[in-house]
Amino acid sequence: MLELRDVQVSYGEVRALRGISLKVEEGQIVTLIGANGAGKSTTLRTISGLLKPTSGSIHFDGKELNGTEPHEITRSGLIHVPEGRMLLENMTVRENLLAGAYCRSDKDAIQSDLGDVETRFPILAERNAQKARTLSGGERQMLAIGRALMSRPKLLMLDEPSLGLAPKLVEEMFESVSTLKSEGTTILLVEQNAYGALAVADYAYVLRVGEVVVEKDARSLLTDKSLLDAYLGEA
Amino acid sequence: MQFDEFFFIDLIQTGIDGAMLGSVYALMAIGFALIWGLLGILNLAHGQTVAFGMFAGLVSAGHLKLPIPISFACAVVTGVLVALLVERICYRPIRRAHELVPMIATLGFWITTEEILQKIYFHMYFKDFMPFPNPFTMTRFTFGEFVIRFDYVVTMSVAVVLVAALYFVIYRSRLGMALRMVAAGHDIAHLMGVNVLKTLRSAFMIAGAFGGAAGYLLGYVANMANPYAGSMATVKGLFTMILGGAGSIPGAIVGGIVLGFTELESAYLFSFAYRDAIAMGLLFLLLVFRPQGLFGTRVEDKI
Amino acid sequence: MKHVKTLTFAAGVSALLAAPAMAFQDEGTVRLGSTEPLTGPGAVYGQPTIIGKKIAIEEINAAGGIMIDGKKVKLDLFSEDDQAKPDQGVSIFRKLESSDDVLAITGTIYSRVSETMWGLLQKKLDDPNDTGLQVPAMSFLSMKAGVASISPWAFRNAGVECDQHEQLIDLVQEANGGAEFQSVVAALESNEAHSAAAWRVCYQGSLKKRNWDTKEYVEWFEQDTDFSVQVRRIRRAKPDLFILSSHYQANVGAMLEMARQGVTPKYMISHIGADAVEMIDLGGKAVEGVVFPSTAFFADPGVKSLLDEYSKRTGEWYMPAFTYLAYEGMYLMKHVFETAGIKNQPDTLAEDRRKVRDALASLKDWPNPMGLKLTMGATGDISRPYVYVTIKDGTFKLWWHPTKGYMNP
Amino acid sequence: MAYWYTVISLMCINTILAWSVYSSFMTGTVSLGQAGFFAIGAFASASLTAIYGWHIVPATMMGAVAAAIVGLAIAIPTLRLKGLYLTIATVAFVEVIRVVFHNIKYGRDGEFAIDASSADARQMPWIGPDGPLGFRHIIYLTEHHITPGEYAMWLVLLVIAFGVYFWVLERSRLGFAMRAVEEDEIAAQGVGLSHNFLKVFAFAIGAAIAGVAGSLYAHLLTFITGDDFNIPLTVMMLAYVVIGGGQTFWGPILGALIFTLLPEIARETKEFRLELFGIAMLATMVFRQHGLITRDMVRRAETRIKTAFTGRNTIGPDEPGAPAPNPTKK
Repeated sequence: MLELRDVQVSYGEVRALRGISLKVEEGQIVTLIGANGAGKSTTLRTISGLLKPTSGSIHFDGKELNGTEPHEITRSGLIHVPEGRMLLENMTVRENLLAGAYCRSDKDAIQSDLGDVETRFPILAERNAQKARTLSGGERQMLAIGRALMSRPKLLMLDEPSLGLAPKLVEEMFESVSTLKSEGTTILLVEQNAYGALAVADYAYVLRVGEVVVEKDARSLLTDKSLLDAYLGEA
Repeated sequence: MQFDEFFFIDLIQTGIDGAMLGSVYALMAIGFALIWGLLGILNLAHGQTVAFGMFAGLVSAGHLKLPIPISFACAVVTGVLVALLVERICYRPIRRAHELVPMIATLGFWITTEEILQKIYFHMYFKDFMPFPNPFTMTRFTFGEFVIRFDYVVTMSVAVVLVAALYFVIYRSRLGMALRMVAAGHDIAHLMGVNVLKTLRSAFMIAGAFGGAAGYLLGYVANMANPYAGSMATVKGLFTMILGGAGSIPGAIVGGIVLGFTELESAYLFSFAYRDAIAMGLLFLLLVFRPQGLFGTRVEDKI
Repeated sequence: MKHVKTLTFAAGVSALLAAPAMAFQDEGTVRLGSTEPLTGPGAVYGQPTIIGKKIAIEEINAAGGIMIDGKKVKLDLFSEDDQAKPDQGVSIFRKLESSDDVLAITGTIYSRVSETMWGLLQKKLDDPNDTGLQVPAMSFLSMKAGVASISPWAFRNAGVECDQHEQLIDLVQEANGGAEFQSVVAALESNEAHSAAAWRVCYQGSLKKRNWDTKEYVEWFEQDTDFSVQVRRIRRAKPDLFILSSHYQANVGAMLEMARQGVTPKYMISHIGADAVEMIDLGGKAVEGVVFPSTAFFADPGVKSLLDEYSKRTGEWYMPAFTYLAYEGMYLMKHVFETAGIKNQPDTLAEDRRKVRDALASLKDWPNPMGLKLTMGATGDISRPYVYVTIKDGTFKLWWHPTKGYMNP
Repeated sequence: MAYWYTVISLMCINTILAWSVYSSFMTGTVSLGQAGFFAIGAFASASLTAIYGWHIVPATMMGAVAAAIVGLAIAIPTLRLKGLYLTIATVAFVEVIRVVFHNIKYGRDGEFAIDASSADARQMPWIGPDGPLGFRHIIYLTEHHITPGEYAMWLVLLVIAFGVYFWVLERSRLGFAMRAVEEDEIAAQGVGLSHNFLKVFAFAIGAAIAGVAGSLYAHLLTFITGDDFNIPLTVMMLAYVVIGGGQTFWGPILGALIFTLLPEIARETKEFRLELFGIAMLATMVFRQHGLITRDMVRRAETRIKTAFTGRNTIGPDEPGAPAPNPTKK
């Protein structure tokens, strides 16, 4: 469904990605793990079009994405939930959710999806008139995911969804990621919490300094503790 | 200032006049606030939408004798066109550069177009100050001791209608949703599927419409049109915007009224000569003690 | 080493410009410098001025030119644009003085710029310790009081502003039946140097001399659009004499507000800045009745031919007084060049400039194109008869004329 | 020739002004307040020479000190403002200074040979600022027989001196620290100086430099008024830096030189001078977003000069200079 072939990205003179190739098949959860600064977020930002690759190609749904504007990529169903959630802080929870459906024009379906999201995350229904900036960390994460769901993603890219959450919430979060998968959403998950991610993922890529150093079935990687320690430190 | 039987009457009357005058400042500041809020740049060419709007009003109402609503529309359309030109030349090609780069580019646009406009006036009229049609210049409403100029009422009403329309657009339309997302950040707007460039162009168009309208109304209340109105509008609009809270539209409106009020009241109460220094000194202190302006609760609190 | 390169470049350019001066008398011309704002906001004053100069020069040259040292030579105008900016003014004043080797420099319009240019001139004549420039300079406007007194080399033909106001106040009092005014109110456009100087130096002096106090005094700025505060105070003072030391732009705004508030002083007087057709265009009925001095009334029969030519070139029915002053100034320079006894040779330039200065300083009873006699005063200002003009029935009308007396009081 | 000396003098003054903006620009502070310091320097030093008969050099120094003191007073409270907020605060300062100098009067009576019988001579020659009438008779140069050529030469020497200051500064630890403040305020603390100190220091130095320029300007023009020091002027000073390039001290020189010389060269185009000026400004920004001179260009030129002198290629590992200061927006 999504394929990156030898994608390279530079910030000025700094090479952030030194040739990344990866594949996400439909219905899978694929995870990108690696230490801080390994290039995980950069990869996602490149896929969603916020950064322009200096070379290499990105294919999504059979189409090449190179040179496509970010908003067009979003409209084609590739939804990126960025790190730190990037909520629309001054808008209400309800408005945030509706913003997720910005690209859609089917009003009735939007309303029913809104209902779905609010049943999935009841706290969002409770807080629907509150400004996003007043939410707690867990609520923010729910809002970010709910908002992404409002755009009916074909492929959902989650950047560090467990970051800054209490351990109990982390667990809940990984559960809801599995639920999403079971409902048929393809997910590309970027995580520093490697064990959590590998537990729910089908396939995994390990990044280090802008390169894929290992790619493997998630289950087998999870059991290969020495390999993980070698690349992720104490992660 | 004299403490006599008229002191309080004049104090209040001055306040009323100041607030009315401030509504024009507010209109000029909204365009600035919109562009700052969305792009984080100072659009020094914004005043030129005012100057060209005023000129379009002069030509259409004064020269071609078109009815007032049509010539007002001409002014607004001209403002929009100028703003589009600014977007095309001074913003789009350099949008990824440092924020000072578009600012200096708009300075170049300002210098060039002011000179061109002055030549147009000069070739058309051999003058730079032209009478701006205002059939109601002498009409006033009297309420006991107080009077209100009819043209100020018109200006205030147009300002209120335009601001209401702007609020409707921002909070009730798809474009408004896009604008608010862009204000929250360009990246996040991209990720929500917003065509940021197109939205910014719409923002420039809205700013231009406000500029054109402000130009018309400025000519209307002053009874004169001149090619230098843009410079005045740039300076006043800028100060107004900062006073209210940079990038904040309610701030721009309140800032305009406060600036008009402060100017006239400080002229009345303290000193004519130091009037501007008082207003600017207050602005300076405000910035030091409350950098978010009168209205902004936080610096990020845009639109 | 960019700046070194630029220096050599600048030196190179200047070497080009300072090509060996031709022999003036032999090239058949006499060089006259001219500086006006031809671009920028000042151009609306500069353009009518340069038109006045050009009409005069074309007439002079068509009639054969100027008789210098027994030979007819043409008047050659070296015209520069100062953009009404002082720093530009300084550099081109030096350019005209040193690179172009002109005999005298005429201009500029704005007092602010004239003052800077003339600040370069020698302050004390014949003082070898004073190395200021020694070139006669003459402005045809620069009304700000005291500008020409900066240097013995600086002159104006616009008249002595204080004399105008002194005379106008006398005339107004006379028109009022000689009675003293009960309530004198003054307004000053305080960010405009000319208006500020007129108020401080002339009006205040005249009022003090008569022991008159202003009952109310207000200030406004040139770019103001709201005059309600000031006019309210004027209204409270119930003025019978209102002095507007202010230019047309603010005058019109204030007088419109006065009309709105129903303030009708018995007499309103203003200075040369009210002498603009925009007063009528912009102010309409509201400005009627204001009286202001003028050096040359455009409808005067004496300037008829100039007005016709000016109208032909610009399509305007009205000619500003300073166009006439520029025109007259060219004839004045012709007269001075012809009578100063100059040689008009490159090597006599310094002597010639001094002779021209002396001739200007000792000008006496020179009949100008309008047939009036002009005499140079000690401060470098020409004292001349003034007319007083008022606005009535949507046009300018003579109010008082030196020979005809009151006309539209 | 005197014409070109005057143009050169103006170029030097504008270069110094551009550097005064650049000084705080190095630490990422965009000041639009330089016209205020320019005015303070001009009025202070002109008062000292014209009213009290000081020598021009100490007078200029005092002008710079006065500007620096006011600069400190402005910098300390406004420091916590970010980005363009600080810029706007400095604009407000310019307006206040302009209005103040437009209204103050002090000085002494002068003696010039004017016939006091004329009505105009009620205006006694007044030496010192005189409200809206301005400050006349700043005639130090003619009184002391300093010709335009000599003055231009002194100004060029002064520009070279300031150039050396910036050249040394940019290669010093202090300079790196200042750049680090621009790039990342936390990194600057590594050199042991607080970034607040560096910012205030750079701002005050910038104010002092503007004060020097003010003194030079006042003596060149002989007449100043408060209204000269207005917002368009202050924006132009910033434009010199942005157009020339704010990465190295060479940029402001070029910006100031070009935009002082352009109106002079463009005299031939007569009435289209201002349009040309504005378009040149616009085009520079559109086509050269980092300004005309970038740090890379300077580095390359330096390498080439070194190679030419030593005959061998001396390119070593990259200098630890700050990365190109062109943060992509947001």
